[in-house]
Formats: sequence, C-alpha cells, structure tokens
Amino acid sequence: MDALLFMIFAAIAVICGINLVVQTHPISSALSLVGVMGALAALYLLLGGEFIAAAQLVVYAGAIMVLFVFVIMLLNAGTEKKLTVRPLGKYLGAPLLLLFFGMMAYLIQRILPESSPVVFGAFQSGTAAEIGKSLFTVYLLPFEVTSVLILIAILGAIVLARKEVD
Amino acid sequence: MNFYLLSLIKTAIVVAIFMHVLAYLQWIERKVIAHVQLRVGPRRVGPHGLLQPLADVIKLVTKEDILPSHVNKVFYFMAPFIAVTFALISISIIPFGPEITVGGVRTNMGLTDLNIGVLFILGISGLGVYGVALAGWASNNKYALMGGLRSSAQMISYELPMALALAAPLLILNTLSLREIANGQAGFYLGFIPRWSIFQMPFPQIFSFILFLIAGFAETNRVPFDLPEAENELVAGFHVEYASMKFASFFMAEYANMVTVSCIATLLFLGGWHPIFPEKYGSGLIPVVIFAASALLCFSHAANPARPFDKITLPVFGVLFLGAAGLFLVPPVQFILLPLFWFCAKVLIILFVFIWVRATLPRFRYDQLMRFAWTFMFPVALVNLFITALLVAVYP
Amino acid sequence: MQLWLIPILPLIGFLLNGLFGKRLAKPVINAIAVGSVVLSFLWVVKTLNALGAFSGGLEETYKEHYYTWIQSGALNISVDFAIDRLTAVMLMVVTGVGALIHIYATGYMAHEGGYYRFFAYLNLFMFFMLILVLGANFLLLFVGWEGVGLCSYLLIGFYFLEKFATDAGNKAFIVNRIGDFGFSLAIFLVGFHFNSLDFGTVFAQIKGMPIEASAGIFTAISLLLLVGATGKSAQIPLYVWLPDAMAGPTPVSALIHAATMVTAGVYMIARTSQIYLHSPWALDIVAIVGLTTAFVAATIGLAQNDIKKVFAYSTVSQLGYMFVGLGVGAFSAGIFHLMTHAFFKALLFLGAGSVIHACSGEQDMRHMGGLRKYTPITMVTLLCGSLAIAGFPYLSGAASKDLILEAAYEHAPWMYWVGVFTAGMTAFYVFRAFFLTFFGEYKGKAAAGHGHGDHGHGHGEPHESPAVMWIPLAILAVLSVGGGFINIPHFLEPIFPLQEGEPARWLEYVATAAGLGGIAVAYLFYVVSPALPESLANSFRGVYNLIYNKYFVDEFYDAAVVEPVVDGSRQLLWRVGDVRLIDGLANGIGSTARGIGGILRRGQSGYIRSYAAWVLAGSILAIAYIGFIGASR
Amino acid sequence: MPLGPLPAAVPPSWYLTLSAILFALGVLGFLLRRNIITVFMSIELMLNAVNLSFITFSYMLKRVDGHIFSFFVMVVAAAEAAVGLAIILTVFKNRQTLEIDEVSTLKN
Repeated sequence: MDALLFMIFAAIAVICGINLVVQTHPISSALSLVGVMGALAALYLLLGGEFIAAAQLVVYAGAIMVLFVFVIMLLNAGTEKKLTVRPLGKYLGAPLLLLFFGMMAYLIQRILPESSPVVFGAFQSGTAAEIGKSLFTVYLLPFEVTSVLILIAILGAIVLARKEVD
Repeated sequence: MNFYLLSLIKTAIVVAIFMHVLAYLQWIERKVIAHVQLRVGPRRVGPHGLLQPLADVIKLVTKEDILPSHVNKVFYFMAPFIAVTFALISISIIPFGPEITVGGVRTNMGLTDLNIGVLFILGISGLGVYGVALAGWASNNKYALMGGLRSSAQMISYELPMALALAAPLLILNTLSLREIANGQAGFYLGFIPRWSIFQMPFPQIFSFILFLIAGFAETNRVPFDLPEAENELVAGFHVEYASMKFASFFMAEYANMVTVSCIATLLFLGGWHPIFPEKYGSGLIPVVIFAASALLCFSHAANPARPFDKITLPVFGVLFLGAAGLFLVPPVQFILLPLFWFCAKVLIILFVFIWVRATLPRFRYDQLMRFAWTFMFPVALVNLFITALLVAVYP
Repeated sequence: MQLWLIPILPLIGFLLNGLFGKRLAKPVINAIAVGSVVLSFLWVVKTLNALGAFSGGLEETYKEHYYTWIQSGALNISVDFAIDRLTAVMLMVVTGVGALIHIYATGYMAHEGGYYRFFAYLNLFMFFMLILVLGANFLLLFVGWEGVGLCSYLLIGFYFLEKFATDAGNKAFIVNRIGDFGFSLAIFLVGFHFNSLDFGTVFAQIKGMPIEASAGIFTAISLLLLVGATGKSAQIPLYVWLPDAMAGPTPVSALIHAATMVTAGVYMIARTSQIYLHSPWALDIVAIVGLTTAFVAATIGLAQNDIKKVFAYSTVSQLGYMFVGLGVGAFSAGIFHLMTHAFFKALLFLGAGSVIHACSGEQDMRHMGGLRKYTPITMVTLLCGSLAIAGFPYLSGAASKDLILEAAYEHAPWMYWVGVFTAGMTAFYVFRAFFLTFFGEYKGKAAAGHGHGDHGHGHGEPHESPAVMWIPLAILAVLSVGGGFINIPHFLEPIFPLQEGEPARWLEYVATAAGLGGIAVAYLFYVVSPALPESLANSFRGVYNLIYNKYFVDEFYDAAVVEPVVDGSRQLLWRVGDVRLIDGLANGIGSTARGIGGILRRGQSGYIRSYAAWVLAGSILAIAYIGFIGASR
Repeated sequence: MPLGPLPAAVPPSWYLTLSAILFALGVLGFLLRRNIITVFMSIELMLNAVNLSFITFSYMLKRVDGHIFSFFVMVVAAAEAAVGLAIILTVFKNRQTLEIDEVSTLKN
C-alpha cells in the first residue's frame, strides 16, 4: 500500500514538475507547482510528517502560491515568446544537469543501498506537539530570528510595492 | 467488517445526505429571505415549493452549456471542479457524532478523523481560492478577473484572522483532532453550564467565535463580503461567464463551504454534538417536543387550510413529524439520533445566521473590506489569542 | 566605604551640565556644578573620618575593588580605588580647593558665554583628577592623567574664538604628549617586569630588591616616569606650555595650572617613591631638574609684566621646589609644599583674577596700580598669599619651603644656596607684582576690555569683586596663613619616614632672610623709587632682554623641534611617503584589480541563468569531491 | 534500484531520488525559462525538493529536526515570495516586461 501511494504521488509530483518546466504560460506552471506541493504533502504524510504536510498545504499551496497566481493575474502575464535556449544553457546547462542528477542518484543508491523501507506510522514524532516542543526549546533563537526576518520582509514588500516607487 | 467497505458505505451515506442538504439549503435560503422580505418565496413546485431544488437541478442540467470563444479552455473547465472538490473534501474529516456501534460494528460518525484536522481544514479552505481565482482569470473577462482578484486577495487576508481565531480554543482544548476537540467540550460547569469553548474557562472563546464567523463569511464569499460576485458592480463576478452545471457547481461549492464553516464553528465553539443541558434534566426530550409541536402545528393548519391541497399535504407532514418525534423515543436509535440532532441543530442555527445576515446587511466596499480585515480583525484576533495564551499559561 | 561616589559625583555634574546645560538656567547650572563638587568634598571628609585619617588612623592602604577591566594572560588589570595617607592629602586638597574655586568661578564667569560648557569641563576635570588620585594601579592613574590633560586642553582653549587661546591649548596638549609618551613607556616597562600594574603588588615586589648602584631597570622606569612628570608638572625641558596656558580663564589657571593638575607629576613621583628610592641616580636627576626649573623660572618671573604670567612662572618654580624636595628624598616635604602651594597659589591666581575683574580684564601690571583704594579685600588676601609664597616666617609657604631647603642642605649644600637665592627672587617678583598692582596710582584706561575680559559692565572705575569671589579668597587666605601648622610630614610618616636629626636653625634664618630681602628690594624698586628698575634694566640690557624673552626657549624649540618636524612631514612624509608610496600602491592595486576584472568580466554575461549554470558546475564539483574523494578517505 | 515486482514499501533512497529529480527539474526550469515569475517558481520547486529530503532524513534518523528545518525553509520561502513578488511588481511597473533577459541594466 505504502509503495503504491508513494508511486502515485511521486508520479504526480514528477509529472507536475515536468509540466512546470515545459508549460509556456506562467499560470499553468504555477498550478503545476501547486500540484507538486500537494503531492509532496501527501508524501510527507507517508513519512509521518503530518504537521509539515499541513503546513505545506497552508503556507505553500494556500498562501505563497496564491500570491503567485494573484501576481500573475495582476500583471496579466502572457505566454512567453518562443523559448530561445541560449548557447550556454544548451551546451553547458543541460549536460551539467544530467551529470548532476546522475551523480546524486548514484550517490544516494551507493550510500544507502538497502535501508529499512518506509512504512506509514513508523515515525510518530512529526506531530504538532513534538515540533512545537523542539521549536520552542532547542530552536527558540532561530524561531525568533525568523519572526524578525518576516517582519523585515513585510516592510520590504510594503516599501517596494508602494505606488510612488519609481 | 472490512475497513474499505465500511468507509465506502459511510461515504455513500454522507454524500447522499450532504448533496440533498446542499440542494435544500438553497430552498431554505430562498424561503427565509422571502419571509424576511415579507414574501412567500417558492411555492409553485410541489407543496411549499419543496420540489423547487429538484426543478432547479433539472433546469441547470438541461440548460445549454455555453462555452465562450475567448476563454482559456483548460482552466475554464478546471475551475468549477477545483472549487467544488475542495469544498467537499473538508466534509470528509468532520465528525457528526460520537463513536457508535451498529450491528456489532464499532465506528465513529464521520468519514475519518485526522490528528491535524483543524490544520487540514485550513489548508483545504486555502486551496479553495484557486477555483474562484482561476474561474475569474480563465473567463478572460474583466469583470470576472476583478472578481477573481478580489476573492484571492480577500481569502488570503481573511485566512489570517480565521487561523488566529481557531488557534485560541485549540490552546484550551490542546488538540488538533476535531473529534477530540468535540469530546474536550463534554460536561458541564456547576452541572448546567455546558463546557463549550464559548463558555470554557479560563477564557471563554466568545470573541474568537464571533471573529471566526465573520472570517467565515468572508471565506465563503457570503454577504456582506460577497465582493467577488457583486452583482451590481461586477455583473456576477467570477462566474459571469459560466452557465448550467458549471455555474451550479460554483453554487454548490459556496453552500458546501457554508456548511463546512458551520460545522467547524459547531465543533470548535459550540461543543459539537453535546447537548445544551444535561440528559438528567431531560435534554433528550427536546427533539421530541420540537417535532411534536411542529406536527401539531401542521394539523392545526390542516384544520382550516389556506389552500385546497393543504388538506392533503399538511397532515402528511404532521404524520412525518410525529414519526420523527416517535423515533427519538426508541432507545436503540436514540443514542444515534440525539447527538446527530444536536449537531445538526447547531449547524442549522449557524446556517440560519448566514442567511439572516444576507437578508439584512448591505455589501462592504472593497477598501472597507480590506481595512476591516487588517486593522480590526487581525489585531483583535491577535489580542484575543494573546490573552487566551496568557490565561492558559497562568491557570493550566 | 563607597569610594566610587567621590569621582562619580562630579561626573554626574558633568553629564547633567554637558547634556542639558544649554537649556538650564544659570542658578541651576551653578547648583549642579558647585553642588556636585561640594558633595564629593563632603563625602571625602566623611570617608576619611570613617577611616580615621583625622584621628591617627589609616596606617594601612584601604582598597576597594570594583571590577576586572582588562584580563589578558598573566596581566590582570582591575578597576579599584585605594586610599592611603598620601591620597588623603591629595583628596582634601583637590576637592577642597576645587570646591572653593568652583564657587569663585560662578562669580568670575558670571558674564561669560558658554557658561555651562565651562562648568561641565570643570566638573569633568574634577572627575579625572579624582580618578588620578584614587586609582590603585598605573593604568587607572594614567587614565586620570590623560583625562586631566584633555580637560586642561579644553579649558585653555575655552575662548576658542581667539587664536592665541587655541594655540596655547594645542601647545599644552602636544607638549604633554611627549611626557605621556615617556609615562606610557614606563608603564609598559613596569607591566613587563612585574607583570602587574597594581601599586600594592608592584611595590611589594620592589621592596625586597636591592638598590641598584648604577643605571638599571629602576633607573629606566623612574627616568621615563620623570619625563611624564616634567610634562605634566611643567619642569624643564617641558615647562613651556604652562605660561601660555594662562590664556584660559583665571579660575582654570588657579585650579588646574596651579593647585591640582600640575602637581600630578609630583604626586605620581611620590606615589612611585619606592621605585625612585631604588635608583638614587634618578633621584639626583629629579632634584637637579627641579632646581634648575625653580631657578630659571624665577629669573624669568622677574621681568614679566602680565600678572598671570608672573604667577605662572612662580608656579613653575614652586613646582621645581617640590621636585627638589622629592629629589633629595624628602617626599613628605614635597607633598607638604604641594599642599601649601595649592593654597597660596590658588589664592594668588584667584586674587589676580579678582584684580583683572576689577580692572575689567586688564592683565598688564603696568596699567594697574593704586588698586588698594578700590579693592581692599583683594589686597589683604593677596598680601597673605604673597607673604606665604615669599616665605614670611610661620606662614604656610615658609614652613614647607624650609623643610625642602633643609633636606636639600642635607643632600648637597649648593642646592640649598641655589634654593635660597631662588627664594629671594621669588619674594622679589611676587611683591613686585603686588606693589605694581596695589600701590602708586591707577594707570588703567577706562573701559578696557581685551580678549575674554569683556565682562559686560564696562565702566572705567575699578571695583571690588562680589562676595562669591572674595569669600573663597578669604578662606584660602586663612589657609595659606595657617596651612603651615598642618603637620603633613608627620601625617605622612607611615609612608615616608622622616630623617632623624634636627637640622641647624640658621638654615631657616637664612632662607627667611632671603625672602624678606626680596620683599625689601621689591619695595625699594617699585614703591620708593619707581625709576630705579628702568635704569637697572637699561644698564643690564642684555641680561634683561634674555630674561624678558624667557631665554628665547620658545623660539629655540620652534627652530629646533617644530620647524624640522613640520618640514619633514611636509617634504618627506607627504610628498614622498604619502603621494608616491601609499597612493602609488593604492592606485597600483586598483589598476591591477581592474585588469583582472577585465579578464573575469568575460564570465559575466549578465544573464542570470548563465550564473546559475556556473553555480551548478561548482556544486557538481563539490558533490564529486565529497561523494567520491571524500567518501574514499 | 531494484526494479521488478513492486515491494510493499519503498526504501527512503527512493524518496531521496525523487527529491533529486524534483531538484533537477527546478534547476532545469531555472535554466530554461525566461519569465521571471516562472524562474521564481522553479526556485520554489527546488526548495520543496530540499524539504522532501529533509523530511526523509528526519524519518531515517528518527529525529524531528528535519521537520524543523523544512519548517524554517517554508518560513523563509514565504518571506522570499513576499519580497520577490514585490520586486517583480516594481520591475514590471518600471519597464513593462517580465522577460528576465531584458532586465539587464547592470550589464555594460
């Protein structure tokens, strides 16, 4: 069952990811990204990260991507012009990428050849309570710092998006 | 019994009931608004227009499905489905009652129960935006686009106070699973004040309840926050280009969202399926009384009918009501029906408030809407959350 | 015992006045400035009383530790204050005289601009001076040392609109730098050799060591300290700044450049007497420096016409006396003289200030005269001061000076004779000033007002100073008359044991006679027959000019030191060093960077994704390294 | 990886491989796309891929820290999105284009 679910959601994720890249219209890319996020949320659930899964839905799919869609609509961004691959992108980027991915995959398979399979419910400490505990004890300082970061981000966004920016 | 089979059965039941509820919710709304406005409302189709929803459905299905030439096909088709899907998903984790045993099968009323129910609801409701936004954008029509933009902005803005308002009772109840939340509100103070969140110590969540309701209005694009479909500015907003079943599914989505919000409010603030006063004071007889009273009403009306066929219909209803009242007295089903009754009663009351408000209040202006969200709702929700946290910390 | 309160109170005063003074009313400023100092004086009295300093207690050093300031390796410098009898004397002098002068200043500065600034600086000075006195280790002493230097700079240049004032300030500061250089070297040596800067520990270590016959580490340290002392206490060769320092307001001259700061050098040498006692050679040098300074300054004093200049040179020579005292090993006598000198010299300066005030800012004695009619109180007080400094029997000056001279005689008779002669000259020029100012008839012009002297009310008639000014004068007069009966040497015995043996009486008589003789000559010259000095000056024109122009020391320094330095820096450092070397270097680096950048620029297509491709390449290398090479290790 | 009959459960390495694939896709998008917003979204995709591996490692090590990290990643992503989109808005306002290559004022 777990394997099946993994397969389904992994397939969704990959397909949506590819779609993100190949679609010419930003909004299609945005929606496919939302699809990836949804699939990932499901995978998080399989890995026992229920809180992160929910956060993924709420923060990423529910807020960030909505913001993207909103901006795309606002700017009414049309489809891209014919996708011109620059020489660098063609002759350097793609091969490098393949190399990169190949190495990653190889290393992953080599470093952990047969580790115990992932079964749902084997990892119990992904609950909101657990995360909250370590967030407010061990990781208190980073947590507070992120709050400051967000504050700064808000200020920056406001400053940038004001009318009289020129 | 097999888990999958059981789930299938439950799903079937819930979906069947839920669809009718949605359909009839619209009838109720029309009736109520009509009476608020001193009209009679639909009454041609069937007795008291009871078959009106059926007629509407037939109409909508059989209508021509116009496909404008200038729309973005994919998203134009996708939008209503997204909307209705995400509207219906959330119902799947809502418990309608306690655990029960039917024919040796022990199950809980409700499709499933997540440890992170509340977060899940939030996430899904967040996703609901896409339906509206996409519809607005795909229609390739400036009114629709305005509607879409408005709704996405509005939903993002009101999601914050909503989440904050939800967080406050969670601090007291100390769980995210809706079932445990409901159970956490069982029992009574001094034997008669229910332990519902809106009464619960150390800090009654009445404020967060109100905040949540307001945010809920906004999230479901209901009056006074129905700017995405402001008829008199945007024609019909995001679904101006939609017809027949697609249009209907937007409608369904809206009502489904209403129901969901009402259910969440009931579960988080009004103590779910727990009665308003203890059994030992006879709270179990309330439904019986209500149904019996309505039956009597029907009979009395049937005695001197306003219309000829009332002589037939009203007694039928009377009998039905009596049957219902009797049903609540039969022990083997009582323990199923009582919680269900309480739950539905609360949900219906909140739904009535929805309709009532729609019948009374005018629409906000867009800037007012935003200012209200950010300068009133948000700070108040924060303060409320802060006070709750403080009190919970002081009196654990 | 809360020693920290003593310096902190003036600091608070400084902060209040310095920050808010502009907005405060004069009475408030006065209250803050004077109040803070008076309070710290009272606190000093209370503390000393509690420590039993007035009742024969305080044999041991009382020390308070506050916190560790610098902690590096073995060296551990902490902020702590200490009180022993020496400190007690200094505290009394500093806070007591300081308080009086503050009170006086409120009257003297009444019509000046930058009123709050003045008092802020003054309070700051008190703070640093007290730190200097209280500090229980070299570094803290040095902090105070530099602080008072700063304040003196600020206050000399108080009338910063006038060039001569700012120049004088700079001169004082720069000359002091030389001294401070020596001092800091000395501190380094101490820290290096005893790896501690705390007085107690250092001196404890030294006690055991043998007295070095020939030059050694002690000599080095003490000579370097002496350099510092000469800078701060205006001894030859670094005395030149003090006369110019008179450009500052008179209370400043009285407080900083007569009573307290300039005696810091004396205090410092007395404080480090342990080191000096282990190096007789250095002590001799101290004595000789002091003696020459005393003599030279006295001679210069003979021919000055600016009343403040006269007193400035007398200060220098009196400081010379103190150094003699220290140098011949009579530390207690030196400190004693420090105290008495603080009394009568402060008195003299304040009196001079009062006179200047009376003459609406006139400082040249040739334009005064006959003031005894107008300013009787000032005259009387000034008379006390003059008699005291002239060594009139039983007055404070006599008491301390005679002790020094006797010690000098014990050490080397010729020193005694020079000292006596100097005493005679001192008496002469002080009374010259006195007679010129108060006898004869008034030669001032109406409504004179040069420099800072513009006291607003510009009427020609000289006038007596207000009470706030003459009351401190009176108190100081009493002190300088009776100060000699405070037996400081006895009080300091636990620190500086006295030599046994009663010195021959005739020494005193000779010294006194010299003083009286000086007075008599002055009377003859400037009261009986005022024409005499003219003719005398004419007949000894050469000598007179030499003295009148202060031995051309300033000119000599200009030629020998200042000019070369300026030219050197202009020609060598600027033209060659800066322009050629440094700029050339910078430009070279810049151009090289530009060249390299030109090459690297080809990699910068300006397209984000090409950068991304580079990043990707780099990450691939990193992964390859970590994954394959790193894993194989 | 051993293909063939599907096992009951997959090893974590598959999750990691999936994350690698997604990351590579993100890089690809970054390299190929020209629309600023799409490029931005490719970055988000990469972030998500990283999150997935965080969660997987967290599962393997039976520790919650990975979740915390991905939580922080989300927070940072949110902040980044806010600022980045504001920037994009400004860019569009000033030069009516979203083509990433046409925004090259810094060049020469």
